[in-house]
Amino acid sequence: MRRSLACLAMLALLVPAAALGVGAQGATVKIGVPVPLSGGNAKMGDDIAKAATLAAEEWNAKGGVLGRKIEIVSFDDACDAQQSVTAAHKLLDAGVAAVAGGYCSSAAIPASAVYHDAGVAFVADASSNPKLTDQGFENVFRVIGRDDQQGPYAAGFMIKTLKGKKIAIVHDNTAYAKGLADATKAAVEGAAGVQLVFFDAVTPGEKDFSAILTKVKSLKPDVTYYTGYYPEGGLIAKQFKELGVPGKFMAGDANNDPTFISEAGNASEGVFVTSTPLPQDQTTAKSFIDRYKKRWNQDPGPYSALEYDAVSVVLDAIKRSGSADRGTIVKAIAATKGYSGATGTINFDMKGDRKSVLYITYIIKGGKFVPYGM
Amino acid sequence: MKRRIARTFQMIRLFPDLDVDENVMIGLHGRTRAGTLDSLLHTPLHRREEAWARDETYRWLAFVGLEGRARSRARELAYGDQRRLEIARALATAPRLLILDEPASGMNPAEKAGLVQLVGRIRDSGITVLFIEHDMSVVMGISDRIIVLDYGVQIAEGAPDAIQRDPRVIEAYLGREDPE
Amino acid sequence: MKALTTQPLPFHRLVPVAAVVLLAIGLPIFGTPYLIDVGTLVLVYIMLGLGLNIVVGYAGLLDLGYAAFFAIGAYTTGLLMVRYHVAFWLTLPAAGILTALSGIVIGTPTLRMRSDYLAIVTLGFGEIVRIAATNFTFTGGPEGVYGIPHATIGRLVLRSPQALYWLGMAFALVVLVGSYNLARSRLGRAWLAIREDEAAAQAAGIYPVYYKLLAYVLGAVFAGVAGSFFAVKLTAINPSSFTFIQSVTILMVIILGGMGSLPGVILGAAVIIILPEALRAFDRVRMLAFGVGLIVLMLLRPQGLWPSRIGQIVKRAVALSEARAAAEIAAGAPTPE
Amino acid sequence: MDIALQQLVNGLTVGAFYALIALGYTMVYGIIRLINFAHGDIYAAGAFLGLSLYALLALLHIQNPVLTTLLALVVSMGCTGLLGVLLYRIAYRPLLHARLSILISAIGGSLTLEYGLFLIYSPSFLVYPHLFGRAGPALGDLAISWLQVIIFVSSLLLMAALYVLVHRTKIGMAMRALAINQDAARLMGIDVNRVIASTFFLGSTLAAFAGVMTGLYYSQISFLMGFLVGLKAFTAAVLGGIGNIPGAVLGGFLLGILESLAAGYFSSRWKDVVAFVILIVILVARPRGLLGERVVERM
Repeated sequence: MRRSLACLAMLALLVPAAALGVGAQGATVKIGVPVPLSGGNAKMGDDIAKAATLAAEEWNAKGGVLGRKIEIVSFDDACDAQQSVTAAHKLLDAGVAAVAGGYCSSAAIPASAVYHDAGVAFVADASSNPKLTDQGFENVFRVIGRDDQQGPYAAGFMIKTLKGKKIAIVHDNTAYAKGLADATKAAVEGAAGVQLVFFDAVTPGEKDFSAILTKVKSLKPDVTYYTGYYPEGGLIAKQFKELGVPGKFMAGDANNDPTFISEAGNASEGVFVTSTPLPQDQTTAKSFIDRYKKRWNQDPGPYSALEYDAVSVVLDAIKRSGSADRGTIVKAIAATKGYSGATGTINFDMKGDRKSVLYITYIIKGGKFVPYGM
Repeated sequence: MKRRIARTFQMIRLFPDLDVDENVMIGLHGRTRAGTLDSLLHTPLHRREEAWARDETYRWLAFVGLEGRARSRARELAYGDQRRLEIARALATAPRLLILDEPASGMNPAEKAGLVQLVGRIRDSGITVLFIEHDMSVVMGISDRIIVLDYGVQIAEGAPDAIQRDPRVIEAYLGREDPE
Repeated sequence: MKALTTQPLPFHRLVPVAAVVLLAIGLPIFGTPYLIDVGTLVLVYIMLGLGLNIVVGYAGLLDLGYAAFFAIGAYTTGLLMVRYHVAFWLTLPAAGILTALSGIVIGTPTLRMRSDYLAIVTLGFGEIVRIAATNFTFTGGPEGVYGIPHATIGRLVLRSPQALYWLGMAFALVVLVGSYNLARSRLGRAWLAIREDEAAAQAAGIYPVYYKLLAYVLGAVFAGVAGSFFAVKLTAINPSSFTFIQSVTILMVIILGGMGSLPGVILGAAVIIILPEALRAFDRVRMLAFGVGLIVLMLLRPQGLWPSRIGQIVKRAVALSEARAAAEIAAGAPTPE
Repeated sequence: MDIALQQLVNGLTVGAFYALIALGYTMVYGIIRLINFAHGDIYAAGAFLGLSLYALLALLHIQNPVLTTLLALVVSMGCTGLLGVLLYRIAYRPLLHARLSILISAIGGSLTLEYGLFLIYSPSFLVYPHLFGRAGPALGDLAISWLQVIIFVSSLLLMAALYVLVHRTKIGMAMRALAINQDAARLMGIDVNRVIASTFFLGSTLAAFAGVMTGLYYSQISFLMGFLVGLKAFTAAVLGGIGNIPGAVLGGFLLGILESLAAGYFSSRWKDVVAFVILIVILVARPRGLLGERVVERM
């Protein structure tokens, strides 16, 4: 008898799951937003989901799209391959017209195959690993630049502007950071008279990087470039100074977060960060920041503006094509011409990558990200 | 098992939570050949062996007089029956030599008598039984040959009645008779 | 694990079995793709749970690095299909052989260790495999292997959620029948005997190290098969799917369900996958609720949801061997190794 | 040579944290044979409680860095100790005789603590006040801060105190008795539950100390910070011989140094592999860890 009870308990668990799965198919246009809401990247996911909600609310205030209200459906993908696939199916079940979001490349790549099979447009906001669009899926787009665009830019900056002759690269063995590190490495190795003296990875979640930095120190690099995420980035910048590693410290675009500065404290002064321009440095984004702050009573995250644009590009495509049909949306997004978003003008190339992505370098001065050379 | 020796333990070591018949079947392990694939797929070989093992198990249970208790948990048996079960498990390995380590310890006189009778039948079935025991009624009742050890040193060897008269054995057992 | 006779199921046990069967068949017919995907994931965890059950449930060896075998299976299939265009079905034996070999490699030097040390060594092995997959170039590094083709039967491409579900179901059934048979066989009895009392098992002619190793190898092969299926289901695999957390999740499946019990594994897999999914609606408190739920479940049913006799045997065997050992220590006698 | 010395300093710092946390694992394991998966999260909770204290003291305008730090340490250690006892009471005590179920309960406890911190504090990383500069003893090229020295010395003192407590006091004797034979200890009139609870209290206290020190030294804390360190500390405890207090300390420092050397002379990407391979080799050669006593096998 106890066993049948146990079994009934299982059925009872299934029932709410089934009820959740069958979302009401109302007259709203649904946009799927898969983001990490648990795990170490939960903060980024939160910032992204808020930007998506803001975009939807603004469109709704103007009457929605095709006369229908817009609804954001966001699910936790935990930056995990398996969970992102499940979340993708769940978004499809919920009847989303298109998907705009994703944060970690490692989660976005497997999920993109599910969206591809379903013929749903997927506009990635922050997944910059080249492989996402190299798969040749016609439904995949991204509003962020590719790691292999940022890599050569970073290499060029280190070699030309910072006059680096000996360069060290540190990544964290995530799909994003390794991609950026590889692209930078290739560019550095291709340059004459420049030597790549160090290339290795740290483990995400650790706090002590003195061992690897001691080794870097012994190699006396002119510039050390860290391509991972800011939680470790701030610590590395701090320990870099504490150990007295010579040369300059530079970090990739996942480090343009205020927490990087508060973590590293004084050690963050003079650190360079390569990035697409932050919202506050783009005239186009000024009003976005104000609206975001007003709505959420906090500063936007580094990828909030990109997500805002990803959602907007989708809605714009629906508006232009006059249809919320999944296939039509894919074609309409591909045909996007000079959409003027919070992060600047958006056009897509054949692969679905954003054309002419601008990278700039920031230097941290007085506890703030200041565009370098401006 | 190659040398075909089986033993029981001084403190009974059954598989107390398994059934009586399962205990004996485990003893048949070395006499069955079914491999991993046979076990995974339950091949004809496996089925044949299982049927044979079942028959063999019941044969030995009957031999020691436990045929009625096959489906009980081993831990539920009385002490003497547990000892019989342990012997049945040892016999199931088809030994030529069976070593019983103090089989009578903790038994009441009726159980001891049953044990003597059982050991006799084992011997009659052609299996050599070596048992370590200090209960004289059991030792004298059944042994063909006795070796007496005192602190690890052999002090006597021979037939029961010879041993019974051996002064060194008597001394070891009862102490020296102090001449007054 | 009634070895000698099989009795017909009593009615009160037939009902839940029938319910599960109906649900398993009805899901792909009436369910939405999302529900089918969740169902397929449950099947993956059933395979993994059944495999680990051989190691932990049958042979009584605590393994905290089981995801390593899962990874080896998934990578074998993924790499062979993507790099060398081998058909899915041909990658299965390769995955089986490789996982079996790795089971031997990790098992041989470690099986004489105490179970808790075995746990940390297997944990280390799991981490080694994951880090190696992250660092090697041929495994695709942190990006892993992507663009894995779907499995095909003749000209039928198994890509829809339904098709994947049925493929997973077929795999899970094979694994289920295999482990059911194992339990009711000479091997099953040997494991049972070793776990209950190693010395007595040895006296009965069972060589413990061999059978422990065999449990390891069979468990590894089961995980390898699950991994192969996982690769064609997900079409993209990367090291983050094979973390320590994954190993722990699989362990949770069998302990939650009730150790050694096949229905328990099925139930455990369902709970471990469905509970967090059902809680997905609660976003922020999801993981907290899951954690609290685990504690509450264990407090209410420490023997698991659907315990088997084996589970109870293990518990008692531990108590027994402790009492015995304590008595021996107290008596100053050496502990038999 | 300089580099080797520097790596040694790096390793000793990391090792001190591993050792402090490993002690909690080893004590709990020694006494109730539980791999307390939630112990790493207890360490995280200690760090967060410490941060709350700093915030509170700042509100009260108590600015003296030494005073605030001492207060933060004492309060965080006390509260975290009680948290450990609470965890034991709720999640472990009813399951003491179900060895595997208690493991799942520990995993549940770990998730509960992690996501409790997530909800109460922040999904993001929090930053400790930068109270102590990076000044240190002048030793040529060697980079070493006073904070590192303090961490190293104070953790050694704490470990020594623990050793004395376990070997020279009544409660310590009760703990050791319990570790050998719980039933016999109970028959001798030892209040088993109280002794187990105090073990949890002590282990959690040490973890809290490590947590606050982590905040001060590395400046960054997060709700998931306990996971990886917990895993390493558990490894260290096994390396030294689980259940053995000096063993946990030795294992912690050894693991820290090994990792530093592996990262410095081999590759940081492979350092965990190196650590685990050495662990396996040691366990194959010495199946009970470096200082492990012969413990009774449990099947």
